[in-house]
Amino acid sequence: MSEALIDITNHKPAARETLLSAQGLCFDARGQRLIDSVNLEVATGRCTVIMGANGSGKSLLLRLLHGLITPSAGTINWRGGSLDHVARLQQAMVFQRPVMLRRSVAANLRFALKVRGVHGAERKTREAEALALAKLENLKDKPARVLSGGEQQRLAMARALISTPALLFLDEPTASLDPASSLAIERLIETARENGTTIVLVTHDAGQARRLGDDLLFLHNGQIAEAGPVTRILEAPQSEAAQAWLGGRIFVPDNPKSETI
Amino acid sequence: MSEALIDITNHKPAARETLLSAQGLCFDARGQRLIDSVNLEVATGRCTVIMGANGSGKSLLLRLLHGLITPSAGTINWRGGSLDHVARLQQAMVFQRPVMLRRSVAANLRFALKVRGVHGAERKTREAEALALAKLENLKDKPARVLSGGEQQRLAMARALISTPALLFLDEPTASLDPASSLAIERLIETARENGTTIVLVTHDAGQARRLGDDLLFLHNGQIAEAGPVTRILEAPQSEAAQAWLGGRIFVPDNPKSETI
Amino acid sequence: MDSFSGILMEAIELILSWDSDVIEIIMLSLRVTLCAVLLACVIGLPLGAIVGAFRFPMRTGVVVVMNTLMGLPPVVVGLLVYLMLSASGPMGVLGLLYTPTAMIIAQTILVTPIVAALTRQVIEDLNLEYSEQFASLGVRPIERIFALLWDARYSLLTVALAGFGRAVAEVGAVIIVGGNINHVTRVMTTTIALETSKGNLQLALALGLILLLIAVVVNILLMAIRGTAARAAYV
Amino acid sequence: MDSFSGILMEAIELILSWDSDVIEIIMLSLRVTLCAVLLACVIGLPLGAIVGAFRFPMRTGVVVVMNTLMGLPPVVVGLLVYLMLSASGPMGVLGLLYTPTAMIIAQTILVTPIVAALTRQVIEDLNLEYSEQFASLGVRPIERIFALLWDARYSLLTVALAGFGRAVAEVGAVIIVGGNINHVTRVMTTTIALETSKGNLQLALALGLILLLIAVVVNILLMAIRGTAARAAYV
Amino acid sequence: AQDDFIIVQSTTSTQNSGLFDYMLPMFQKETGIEVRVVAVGTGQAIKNAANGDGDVLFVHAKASEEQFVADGDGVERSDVMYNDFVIVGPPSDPAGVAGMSDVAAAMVKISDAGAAFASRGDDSGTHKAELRLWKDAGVDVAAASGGWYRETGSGMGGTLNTGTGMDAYIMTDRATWISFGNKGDYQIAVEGDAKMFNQYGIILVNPEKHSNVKAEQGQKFIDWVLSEAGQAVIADYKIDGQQLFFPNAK
Ligand SMILES: Nc1ncnc2c1ncn2[C@@H]1O[C@H](COP(=O)(O)OP(=O)(O)OP(=O)(O)O)[C@@H](O)[C@H]1O
Ligand SMILES: Nc1ncnc2c1ncn2[C@@H]1O[C@H](COP(=O)(O)OP(=O)(O)OP(=O)(O)O)[C@@H](O)[C@H]1O
Ligand SMILES: [Mg+2]
Ligand SMILES: [Mg+2]
Repeated sequence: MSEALIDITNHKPAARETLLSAQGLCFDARGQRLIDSVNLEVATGRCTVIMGANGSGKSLLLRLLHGLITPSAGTINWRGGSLDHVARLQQAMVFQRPVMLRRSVAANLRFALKVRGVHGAERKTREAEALALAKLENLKDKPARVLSGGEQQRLAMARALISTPALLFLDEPTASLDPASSLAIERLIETARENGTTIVLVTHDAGQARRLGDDLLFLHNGQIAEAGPVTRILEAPQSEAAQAWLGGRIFVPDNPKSETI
Repeated sequence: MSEALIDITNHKPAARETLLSAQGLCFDARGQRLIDSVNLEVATGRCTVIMGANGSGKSLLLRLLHGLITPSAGTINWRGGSLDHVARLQQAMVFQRPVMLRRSVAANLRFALKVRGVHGAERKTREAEALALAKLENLKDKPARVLSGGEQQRLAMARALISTPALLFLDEPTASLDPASSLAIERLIETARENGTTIVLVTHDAGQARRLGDDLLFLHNGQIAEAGPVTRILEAPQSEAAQAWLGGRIFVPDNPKSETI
Repeated sequence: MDSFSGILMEAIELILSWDSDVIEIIMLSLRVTLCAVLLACVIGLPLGAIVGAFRFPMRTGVVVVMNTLMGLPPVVVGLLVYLMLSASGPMGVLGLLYTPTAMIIAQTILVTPIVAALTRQVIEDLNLEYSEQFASLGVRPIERIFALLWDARYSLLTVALAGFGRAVAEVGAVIIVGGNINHVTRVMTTTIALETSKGNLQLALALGLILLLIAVVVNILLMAIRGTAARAAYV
Repeated sequence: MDSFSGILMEAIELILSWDSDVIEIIMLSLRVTLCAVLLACVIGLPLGAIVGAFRFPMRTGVVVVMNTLMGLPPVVVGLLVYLMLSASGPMGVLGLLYTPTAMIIAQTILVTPIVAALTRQVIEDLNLEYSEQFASLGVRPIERIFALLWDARYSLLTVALAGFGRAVAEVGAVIIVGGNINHVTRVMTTTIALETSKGNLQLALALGLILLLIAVVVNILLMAIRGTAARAAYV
Repeated sequence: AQDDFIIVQSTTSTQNSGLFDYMLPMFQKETGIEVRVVAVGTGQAIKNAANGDGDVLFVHAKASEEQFVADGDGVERSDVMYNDFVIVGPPSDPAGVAGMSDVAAAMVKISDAGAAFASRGDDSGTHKAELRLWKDAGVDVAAASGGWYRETGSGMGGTLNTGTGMDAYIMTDRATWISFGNKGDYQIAVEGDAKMFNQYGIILVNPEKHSNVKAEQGQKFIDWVLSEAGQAVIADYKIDGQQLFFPNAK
């Protein structure tokens, strides 16, 4: 599993087992094609970043790949087979807008464990670990729904990680986190990768994409405009869409111009 | 009102009319003091930025100042008087987690106008303007709740601006926006200021704070740890809390180190 | 006595032999029930919404009273309305006793608490999500009530149907204030009770089936309206 | 006939003169009602939750049927249960006719659709929020039903209270299958109907008031439980 | 014993008069048998008994009772007691029938005046007797239904409540009337005609048809009611000093 770490640095797509793949994936709603003929492969152990403008279909694509919504056309393969309930149990997702059960913070974590049949002492240990990971020990008895936006996002992350998934979908997991928490979450993601978890990450933060990602899919109007290694695309985008998006680079956070108006 | 722009560059607190002020503001819930003796003044035309770690009480403070929750202690003054319904009508807020009515995008905007008694032709014009501002023309007949995260945030912004408030509270308004949309929203905020709107902005983005803010309040555990001009605090924080927070500067987006791990 | 299934068969046969008296009774049933449900909604929806959306002193007490009144015994309501409307009662001069109007009044009293109490719950749940946004927009109380009711309209349909179910099946109150007078105030439920007391169980069951069919039709109509509207605008 | 207020006064006086027969009747009313509501919840809550949480073929049809059955006429239910339990009916050998058990059966049939239909609506609304999160967590159908019911428990309390209201006030079905036999199957509502037919309107009203008082007590108890629990855990 | 009881299917008019509350404890004291009374409409009582849901039938509709026995549902019918029907009316007496004893003449007057008349309209013994009297008087009430002739489709008590509420004349059995609590200022207008005779009968449900019928205890009850002791108890039952039923077992 430590091989995964090597990939972070050399960013080359390695020839390895395909964990999840999609062919000709489409999704229509209200007579509109929102996801349009997407083909992709997610290799075991890698971190695939999905970027694109608001409304380009990133969240929809994640929901399709996670099997939450049914594609209008196309197929999804999980380890070469179909995406069934058993497959779903090996995946987890942090939603863009976390959904908190009307229970305490701890009970939200406990629920994820119960579903996977983890009981007794092990449940207690893992619950405590997850609380510590997300720095939510002090809040563990609070109703989850009164947590602040960032705290909820951290809880959602902990709830997804607690089931040690093979594949983790992350939809802007650090959008409302303060810098220190963002750092902590990025560290958590790295740790998960070291433990063998494959990551699919949606983010608007080019810095984060560079720090965490191997491959990048650039979505535009529901289509993949460009796909390839993260650094290559961010530095030399070939598609018009990606070029235009990065043309707004004055607002890509690592540009010093962003500080003067 | 163009004076306001000058302030952005010289960042000096000018002696001007106080629009909103709070004395000894406290808020308790579940036996915990969540907001603790906050004193502050918001001067007309300025942009006050509130920063602080997740859970430090930023959103709670906005809700107190906006009169959505009742302080356990302390008082709030609006233009020297009390914060009543009439005062509320001169304020608007973009929530961290936008609340969309179960209606179309256009109907969400229309509702805000109807509440303020704007009818007929004027309503149509302003609705169209707001849709254009938030670049939501194409989506205007969609149910607001199927919009993507970023689209909802833009709609919430448009809905708040449509009432041309004297004071606008913004709770992480660009958290899930792509860089181009973030730029557009920041432009909108500047335009609002030029039109005389006072801004109170919560953000985790130091670059954004610098670009938009005049004064900064740094919150820590529900207390104001430090207050002063934005640049001064970001460059030379005096409180331990702010120092620690900025000590995570490897993750403040404008640090080049953030790109290498 | 025929077997259980035999009676059901006979009931179905009876339904098929349509009859003008039966139609008269059905129309009156529908008129009384729909008027009462409409009135109950006109009163109960805003009432429930007000209690669901606002905090005020004694609110819990009001909620308890509303919930309790869902258990108003029909006979008691019938008696109270009877005493109000009877010639020696305070509203005797109106001459409403033993008219369909009296039945509508009694049913409205019975159904309104059901609509109000269930609406209260639905609106309270929705208001949890909306209230701060509304307060921020400066929505006035009346607009707030209307907006909540509007946005909850699909859930409230079930509430109205619960009220309809109670009204359409009700017999205890309408028989007291209506008198079950043939050709004047005889409705489906009072007819069923009458035929039962005559020992005509087959006929009673047949009428019961017709009553349920009517309820099915009303339900399907409302669901169809809901379905179409939902596809167009709701999430 | 006394004046309206005079009768109310007399009713209150009658309540104050407690009586062992009345207590017996109250206890039986409570027993029958609470058993029926409990059974209705045991059946109706999961049923409503299943229909509310899952998509399946003919689902709209099931929803329509559930909503329609909220309007089951008590007399019809009474007759059907009577025909089942009658000595010449299929379950006659059990000898349940004219016993409290028969009354519980009839009331359960009446109340279950109400609980199920209203639960369906509550759970459907909650499921809209939860469903993708549950699917993502890999929650199995049964766990999902329980989790939804648990998280909606405070809203479902109102549903159960609606069922209680219907059961406690019901007379048409219980009088047919119970027979209103003194000291055996006489409950509050059948007593009220009897006293009304005897022309003892004051007594009937007094009993109606007592019935409402009982309902108030049950409601207050449940609200108190809810209140305490809510303060501790609910948002 | 716990289940040493019989079920008597009877009518609301018998129950509402209070006779059972007076009579049954004495029977139970003597025999240890508890009598459970199901009081419903006459038609329903007969139907219930025909279903075997009762041990004894105790109603007042002679023709139907004889049919019941003829159908093999009952063993044997015996006369128990009688009372009489009366027509009660409002003090304003719009048809001017107060004090009359010729029921046919009174009914014609009511019909001619178009004065409201509330009929049970429920095929009960009382209703059947009333229809017979109208027929004797030559009045076609079916045509007037919904007009001055109002079929309430309710039991005796319900019809009295309704009828007094609409200032209508009502035919009722004397026992129910005497014990009725909601008389207002109503009074008996027409009484004393031999045609207004109201005979009660008692029948044991046929145990050969319904094996669950407790024939032994049921017969005991019938025997007791028909015995001198039982008949005396019936004669003793009075409200406000008025005797309600007149025993006439043979
Ligand atoms: N059920 C639906 N019906 C109609 N349109 C939908 C539906 N769901 C999503 N959409 C539309 O599909 C588009 C893509 O949505 P999606 O949530 O995938 O965007 P996204 O790329 O995640 O954007 P963001 O960065 O703002 O989160 C949006 O324009 C949205 O309005
Ligand atoms: N009703 C409540 N009951 C108990 N605790 C609450 C309640 N509301 C908020 N809190 C707590 O108050 C603290 C401050 O919340 P707030 O939402 O103001 O944080 P924030 O500064 O906006 O954080 P973020 O950056 O994550 O949005 C949090 O720890 C939260 O759990
Ligand atoms: Mg998204
Ligand atoms: Mg916040």
